[in-house]
Amino acid sequence: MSFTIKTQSFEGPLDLLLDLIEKRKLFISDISLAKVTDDFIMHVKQFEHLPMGESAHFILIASTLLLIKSKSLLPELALSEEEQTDISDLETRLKIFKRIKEASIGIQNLFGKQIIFGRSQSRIISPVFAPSPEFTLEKALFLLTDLINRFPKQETLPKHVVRKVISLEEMISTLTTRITSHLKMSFKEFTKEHKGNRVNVIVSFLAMLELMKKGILEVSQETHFGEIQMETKEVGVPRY
Amino acid sequence: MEQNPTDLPISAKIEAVLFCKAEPMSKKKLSTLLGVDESSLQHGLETLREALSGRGISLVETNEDVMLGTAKELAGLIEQFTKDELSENLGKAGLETLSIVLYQGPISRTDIDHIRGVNSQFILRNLLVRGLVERIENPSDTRSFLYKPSLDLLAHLGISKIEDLPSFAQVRSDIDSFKKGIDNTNEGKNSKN
Amino acid sequence: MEQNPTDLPISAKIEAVLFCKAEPMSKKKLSTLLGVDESSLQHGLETLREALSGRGISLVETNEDVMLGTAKELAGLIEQFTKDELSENLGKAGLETLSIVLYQGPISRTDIDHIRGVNSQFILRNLLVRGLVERIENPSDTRSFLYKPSLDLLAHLGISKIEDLPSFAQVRSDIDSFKKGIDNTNEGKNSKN
Repeated sequence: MSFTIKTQSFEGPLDLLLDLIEKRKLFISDISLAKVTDDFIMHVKQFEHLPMGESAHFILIASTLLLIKSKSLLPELALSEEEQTDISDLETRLKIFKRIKEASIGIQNLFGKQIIFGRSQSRIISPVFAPSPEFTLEKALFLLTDLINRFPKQETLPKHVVRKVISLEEMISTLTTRITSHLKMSFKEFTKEHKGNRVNVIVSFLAMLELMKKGILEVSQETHFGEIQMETKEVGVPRY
Repeated sequence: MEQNPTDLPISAKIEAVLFCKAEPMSKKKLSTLLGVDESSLQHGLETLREALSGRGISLVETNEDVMLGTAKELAGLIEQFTKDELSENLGKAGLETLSIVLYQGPISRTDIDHIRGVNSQFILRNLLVRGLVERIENPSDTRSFLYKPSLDLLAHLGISKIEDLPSFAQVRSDIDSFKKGIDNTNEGKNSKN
Repeated sequence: MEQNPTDLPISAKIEAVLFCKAEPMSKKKLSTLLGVDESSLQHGLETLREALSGRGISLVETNEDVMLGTAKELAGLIEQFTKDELSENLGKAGLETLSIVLYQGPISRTDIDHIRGVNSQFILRNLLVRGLVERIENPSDTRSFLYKPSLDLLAHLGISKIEDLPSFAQVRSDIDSFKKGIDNTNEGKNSKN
């Protein structure tokens, strides 16, 4: 796995995701998204040092990818309507983003190449004093106060993004419950060493999914739940 | 002047006023000044556009505004004595955002953020300051804005109206069908394989 | 472009240069710029004069100089247009820009643009024409200007010194701290993108 790509070269999670898909010469679909989920999360791991504002957008996409991956590994997993919407919404957004990126090549080729120049402003101006009755001192102060209040603030993260990111662990734990209900496996054991680190929780979860996929095959043969944990320990947690 | 039997056609009047104004002018203002309705004005603009073909000056137009500029073929000549204030490199984020505004504008910041997957607040502000993008009040929500390409941006791309952008109609219809969940592009056909 | 077989004729080049220049130009300079001799230039000027007949702009020529102007038949229209421009309301953008110049002047256009978050080029021009602001050479950059309120405006507002403006100190410090912020962080970061 390559870690040489600098974080700065991606303008956002969709940019990264699209790049991963295109590198594998895949088309945008739930199948290709499931395939690049691990890669995506490996990249997101590098952004852990970024402020909440910037990493939140990546985590949000990671959570949707997690759903897609879970569904692809465990087709019997039933997704809620909201989860389905998140998945198809991500595909749509990626397709639109891709189309825009393609179009932007054409824009880049035109930009500044054959400029239509306007008329220069003549340097000589003979002003005619023409005040506007609307302009008063009160108006000036009002407009400036309004302007000052509207000055952009640093990193304003929309509330819904914060809410979704914060509920990421909840989502994973619900997913775990749903998947392991018949396997009696505790996800907590899997993740306790990564407490408080969202990306590592995702990584652990993915690892568990992989193991479970293998585990399920065993289950179907022996239907002895206890042995699964033994089996997974032998296989070991994949090292990311 | 109005009584003059040898009165010049409306296209000539438009040309004279735009020449004098030397900057973008709203079509609304122009039609008020000339005392004609919107469709006569648009007709006059078309006549002027034809009259200017092959000439040294050309017409640049958005839905709302119009201005006169030099012919794009002569950019090299004009550059010899005029400085170009806008050509500073756009960067990846700027180019992406500009393309969204060009192909999808007028568009809200929320929608731009949604397409890019990141916060576009500062990059949009940068484009506004450079005069490449303009904002207008959002008719469906007066507390927010919609962003659209400026006349200067079109002029800078050497196109005289937005429809002249490469694959303009195609890109728009592709994006519309993505939004509707219909995928008629190769993307859709191949992904099913 | 110079190698382009569909290159525009010399008359079109003259038209573009004079349009863009917006001031009289000596024929000598023009022929040097276009890389043609005097007689070709004169021939191009004749062609242009014919092409402009019946249009809104026309060629004005002395022995040495040449420039573009509006058609003389449209003098009445242009006069009306100029009058309208002066009596027009300033609009929110104009009022906002004027307020900034009032409280922050002398101030550069770049600073005004950054404070407003949009481009102010055309608005400043309008304020200059209306005698509401004046421009002075920027002592730290002779290629640019600083803008300040005109004496006429101050007298009109009944202000004898800038410090008498309502909440002057507060507004200035609020804006200055924002300016400092963009210089250090956001704008700098984004302009690299």
